[in-house]
Amino acid sequence: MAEKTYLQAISDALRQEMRRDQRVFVIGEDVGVYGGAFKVTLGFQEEFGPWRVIDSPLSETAIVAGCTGAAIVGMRPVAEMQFADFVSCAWDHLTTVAAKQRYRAGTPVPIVVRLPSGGGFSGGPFHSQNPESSFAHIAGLKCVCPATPEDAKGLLIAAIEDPNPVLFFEHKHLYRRIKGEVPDERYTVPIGKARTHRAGEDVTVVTWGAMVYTADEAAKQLEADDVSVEIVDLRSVMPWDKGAVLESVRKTSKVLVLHEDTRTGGFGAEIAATIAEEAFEDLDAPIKRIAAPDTPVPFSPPLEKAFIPQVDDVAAGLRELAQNYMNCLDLALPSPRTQDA
Amino acid sequence: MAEKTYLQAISDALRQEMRRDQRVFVIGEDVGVYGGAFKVTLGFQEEFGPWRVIDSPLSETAIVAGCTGAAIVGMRPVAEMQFADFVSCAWDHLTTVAAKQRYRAGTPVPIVVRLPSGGGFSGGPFHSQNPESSFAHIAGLKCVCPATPEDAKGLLIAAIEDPNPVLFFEHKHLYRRIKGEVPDERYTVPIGKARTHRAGEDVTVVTWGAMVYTADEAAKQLEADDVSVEIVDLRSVMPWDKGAVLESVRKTSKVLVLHEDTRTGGFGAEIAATIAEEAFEDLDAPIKRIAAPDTPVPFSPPLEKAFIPQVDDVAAGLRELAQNYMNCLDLALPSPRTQDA
Amino acid sequence: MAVREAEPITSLREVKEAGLDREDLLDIYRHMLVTRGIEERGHILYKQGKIPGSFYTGRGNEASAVGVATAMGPDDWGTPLHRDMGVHVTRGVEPWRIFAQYMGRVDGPTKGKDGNVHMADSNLGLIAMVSHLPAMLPVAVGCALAFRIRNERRVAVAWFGEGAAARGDTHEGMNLAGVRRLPVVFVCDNNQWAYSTPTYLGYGIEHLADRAAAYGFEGVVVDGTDVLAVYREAKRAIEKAREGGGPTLIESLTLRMEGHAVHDDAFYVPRELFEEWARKDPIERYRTWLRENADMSDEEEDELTGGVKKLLNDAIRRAEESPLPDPDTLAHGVYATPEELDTPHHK
Amino acid sequence: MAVREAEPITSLREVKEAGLDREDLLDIYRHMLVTRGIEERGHILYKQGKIPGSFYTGRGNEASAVGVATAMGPDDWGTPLHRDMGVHVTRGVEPWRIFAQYMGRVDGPTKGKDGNVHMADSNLGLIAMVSHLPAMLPVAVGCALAFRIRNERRVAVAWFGEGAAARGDTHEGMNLAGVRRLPVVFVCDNNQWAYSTPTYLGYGIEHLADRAAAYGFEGVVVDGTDVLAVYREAKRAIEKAREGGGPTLIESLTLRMEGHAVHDDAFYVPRELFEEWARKDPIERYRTWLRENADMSDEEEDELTGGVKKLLNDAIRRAEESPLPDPDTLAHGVYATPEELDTPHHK
Ligand SMILES: Cc1ncc(C[n+]2csc(CCOP(=O)(O)OP(=O)(O)O)c2C)c(N)n1
Ligand SMILES: Cc1ncc(C[n+]2csc(CCOP(=O)(O)OP(=O)(O)O)c2C)c(N)n1
Ligand SMILES: [Mg+2]
Ligand SMILES: [Mg+2]
Repeated sequence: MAEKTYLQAISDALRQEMRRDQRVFVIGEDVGVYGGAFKVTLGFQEEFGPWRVIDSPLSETAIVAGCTGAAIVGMRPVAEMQFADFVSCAWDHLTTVAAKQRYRAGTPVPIVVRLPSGGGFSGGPFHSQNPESSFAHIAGLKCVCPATPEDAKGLLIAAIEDPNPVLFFEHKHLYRRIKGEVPDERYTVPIGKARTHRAGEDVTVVTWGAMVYTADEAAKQLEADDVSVEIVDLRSVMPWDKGAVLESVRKTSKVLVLHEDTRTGGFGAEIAATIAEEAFEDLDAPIKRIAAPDTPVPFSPPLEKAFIPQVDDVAAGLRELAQNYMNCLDLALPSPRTQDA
Repeated sequence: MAEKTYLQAISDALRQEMRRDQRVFVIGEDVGVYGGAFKVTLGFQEEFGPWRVIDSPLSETAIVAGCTGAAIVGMRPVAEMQFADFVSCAWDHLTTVAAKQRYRAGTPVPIVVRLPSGGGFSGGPFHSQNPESSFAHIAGLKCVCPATPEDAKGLLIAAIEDPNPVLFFEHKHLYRRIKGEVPDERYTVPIGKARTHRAGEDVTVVTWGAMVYTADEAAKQLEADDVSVEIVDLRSVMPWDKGAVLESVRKTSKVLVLHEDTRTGGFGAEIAATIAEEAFEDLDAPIKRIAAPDTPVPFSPPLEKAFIPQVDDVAAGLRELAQNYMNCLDLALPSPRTQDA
Repeated sequence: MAVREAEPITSLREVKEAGLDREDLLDIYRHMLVTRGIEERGHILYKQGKIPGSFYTGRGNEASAVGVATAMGPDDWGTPLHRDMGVHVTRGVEPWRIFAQYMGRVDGPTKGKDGNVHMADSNLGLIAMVSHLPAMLPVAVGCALAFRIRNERRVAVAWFGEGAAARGDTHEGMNLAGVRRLPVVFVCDNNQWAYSTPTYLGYGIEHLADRAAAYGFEGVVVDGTDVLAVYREAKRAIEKAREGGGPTLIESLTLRMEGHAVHDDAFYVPRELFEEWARKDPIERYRTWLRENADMSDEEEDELTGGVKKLLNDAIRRAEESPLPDPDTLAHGVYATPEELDTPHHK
Repeated sequence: MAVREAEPITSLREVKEAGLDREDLLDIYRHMLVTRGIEERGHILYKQGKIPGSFYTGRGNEASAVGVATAMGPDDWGTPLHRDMGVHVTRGVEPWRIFAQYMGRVDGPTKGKDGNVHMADSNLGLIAMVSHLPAMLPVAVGCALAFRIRNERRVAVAWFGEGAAARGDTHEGMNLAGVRRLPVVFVCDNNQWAYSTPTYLGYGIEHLADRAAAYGFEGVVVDGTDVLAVYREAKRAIEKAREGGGPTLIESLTLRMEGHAVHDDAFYVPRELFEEWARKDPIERYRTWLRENADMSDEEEDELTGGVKKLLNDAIRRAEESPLPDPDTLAHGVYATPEELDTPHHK
């Protein structure tokens, strides 16, 4: 057990798997001598050689489709997109071939695509995106979004083990900022199981990735108002842990769904819609969503700050929900529903 | 005014615009001599010549990106994807360049991409998809999904006029099956305005495209049960007419969101989530979604039939909602909410 | 660099040099007959309403598909496309399963999940195509990459149409294969049309094989109606790749002898062209060659064609007995389970 | 087909033949100085923490960018990339707006919505790049398509890096341009590295210009440190395209003289290579040429460099006065309004 950054946890996990399993190789732009744009594979090529740490041409389709081919003949490829944004160039392959090959043809495609994602550094419209919602809609893909170093390791190993195409969203803003204890031994964290980041009684926040920390800060603010916030870190959005979310919602009766990706059609909509369908009777307030507005990610700092959900935005949202709850109590008899009916 | 098929309405509208406006041209695979896979541009090349009706190589990125370039220097291009499914090959261009150019660089991109979409013919996983949900999540794009011949014409002309990239989803199952009166003169139908396909009092169905007709059949079944169903045909999912949906929901207090695309992360989730947030107090029952299950579109008829929402599925969903409504009335005092609180 | 244009094969001696004995020669003929037979029968079944969706054939491409597949080794992999039924037949897919596939029955390789030639048996080293062309080409390159990583003497074969050559996937796959000198052979089924689009609207050069030079490997044009010449060129290219010599691009020239699919009467193809290429029918051409060069006798031929006929009749019968899939299985198999990877390829 | 390798330009006579008078020659020099000056100053501003995000320069590429842009006509369009600041400068973007862009201010061409070289003034016939390489190449082909449809004598210029040449977009754009013989010139900024990736890991051939043959047009390799040779080749290609002669692919050879971006020290590039190419510095080279061939005097040079210095000082001052965008404008402008199309290009 040692304290590691989120980045180090990913790097070490990958190295461990490559040592353990000859079938695992990495391919991507500048992953060799350079160690990748974020240095996740630094030193890998020296250890594993140029045929297991492959500097590819600037060619996202060839990278990911190449992984699919290699996987089908028995390898366990791990592709790196230099930034998550560039996976748009492999969209067709992922959604057309990789996602559907098992269903159509019975051919498993065990590939992992690593995606450094997220904003907060004035990376602008093409180095800041969180494209997990787009992929989560495509049946056959899995989308993993760890928030802690421990999960990053355990989920990456689970992703490599998984017999399906897994998109592994690594939030760049966590890379060096977030540290935590990471077990040395090999372990997996099951894909599709949420984690209670913070237990609470009054309001549930459902979120993932870097927003877990934003929610946590906001929850601390709410302590002052005597509102106890539960944070459910989904850890993967496809599959997502519906059971854990519904359980928390049943407890708190109020829920805020939070993500960094843009709002309309973002995966938060799926979560909110599911709650509205399956836990409707348990709700004491409207389901609130906080997400980025429907724009590209702007470059200039004041715009980017306004774009990415901030602690204050989340705290305000939580207060509103808590408030609404109070109003609800007042109206309990007769209920607003019966008035309409 | 004449009765026309949905297909004829699209074809005539496009021809009308090309006669009227020299800037409009069409490009796509086999759109020339062959008139396109569905014969929408039959006879166009004879009339407008090979430089306004351009048979392109098999090259979706070049087609759509080419349209963007041409649009920026003053044309009004209309691209045809041979099947909507193939637009995945232009995903990067549409989401990276076309969608963001106005916001980033102030450059409008007035292009239209025509997308013959939808299933029901054993087209299998790659000739049956409804990819509107994926694009509706991308800020900067518009997604239009007409259900009637009249709307098909008016919305296509509106799309060509629109200064933004518009994806025009033409449902193949409507092409020759659906007929209706279509005005001869030029007119537009505003993008973003829903249409009440059927007025009702008890339950709202929000849907678009071919599912409008499925909902309509189901609504007829429900007449027997004395349940009156309102059908809101969105006509476009981006922008979508939130006002019209909320208004109908406020009236009926029960809503079913229906679409042919797969369920998880489909655009129905956005609609349901919005209702859950903004009309929560008006609801008398959980928000129900009916959509295709999370699988690729299967080929074999019994599977495809089970995949695409059928009239009976929708009718059952409506009955359940109506039923739930009855239960709700029983429980009105004390309400389930206050029990939890 | 001008591409090499392959000579026809004229004598039995040349064939022997290329590694085929008489048994092989008859097998090739049988595979071509079965290939055409499957598609002709399929067409009839389609017209009888027994095949849902659309229907495609590779008429005119039998020599090319069978020739290349014959040159592949048992451990090689390939990604055949919609004109390459001959590849499936040659690698040993049982015809009844193909009819079951056509008809959307559970015994088709995709169990009714997908239709027509969108299928493959991965136990035979084939990967099922998707519609999107040529999305499987860089996948084949990925197979070759794995072979190279593991230093195996195996080769991948990637088919693509001359129309699909315009797509970015072709380029990305070939570029990666070229820069890494991967053991892959690219086979361009150049049948002169891409749906209704003639080659001169698809690309601005004469021979697509010339593109090989843009990636640093060899290109060759072969007459796709000459099964033995196709075999020889494929064999050369495959063995070269196996020996570490890198990729080859083989352009196999044919004419698509029918419409793009069953609904298309190909009005846009000049009739004379069909007549001209009908005279070069690959099966007829090979039959003549076999009679003239390999002493194929009347009895042998009757036995062979009779056998094919029986095979197909039995196959259709058996396929029709295969049930349609149970709607309750609709959502099965979207995701693979760990046990599925316990196959020979995943060790 | 071997590509043509362009000769250097050595005499004033040759230059005159190529259509440049002495005024033009000094303008070229000024544009190169301004280009480098903007990037050097930008680098300092970056280190001062005044520029958010990352920072890229095109050091070593000034001749190539300015040379090509000088050859373009006023009504031509182009899609310059991240090493092509010289194109913006030559087409007339005011430097203060570029600094405002770098610093995310409202007066930058993207008003703070995007950063660094992701900008363009469409009134000057330029289209803003996206990060995704080379996504703008087929967009330039689309401009050329429009010119061809309207029978205008206008040309589009598409830049791309040798690394980005591996992407499918390059191929699809060039193929469409080739088959339709569109008036477009492709300029490959071959600076020998794509981030840390050397050319031999990017593609398997010697000259990327050879790819032109795969699409049916001409390729030429030019020394990208020789601004006049670049100009001459670009002029030839552009005028050829204008006359209906179809596309040309110009490969302009340089070395990326700094890291990929400011955070990268380019440890992976051999030091000797930097030294070798530093001796061929395009600005120094052209300065010497001007003094030897065009009688550039000390006074002239001082005036010119002094003017550039003042221009840049003023520009930075003015840019720093430009406000940061108001967060309330965040959601403005995602969609265009109909009035925006009432521009000269949309008639
Ligand atoms: C990416 C993509 N776009 C469009 C299509 C529709 N389509 C199916 S086959 C075909 C023509 C293919 O031509 P070619 O590659 O020459 O193969 P052929 O059918 O002639 O064998 C087209 C356009 C497709 N399958 N994939
Ligand atoms: C599609 C895509 N993938 C990855 C990147 C990340 N990236 C930015 S620049 C670069 C190298 C580009 O090399 P080249 O095309 O030679 O241009 P250069 O930077 O050398 O001028 C890479 C990999 C990108 N911009 N676009
Ligand atoms: Mg073809
Ligand atoms: Mg470069």
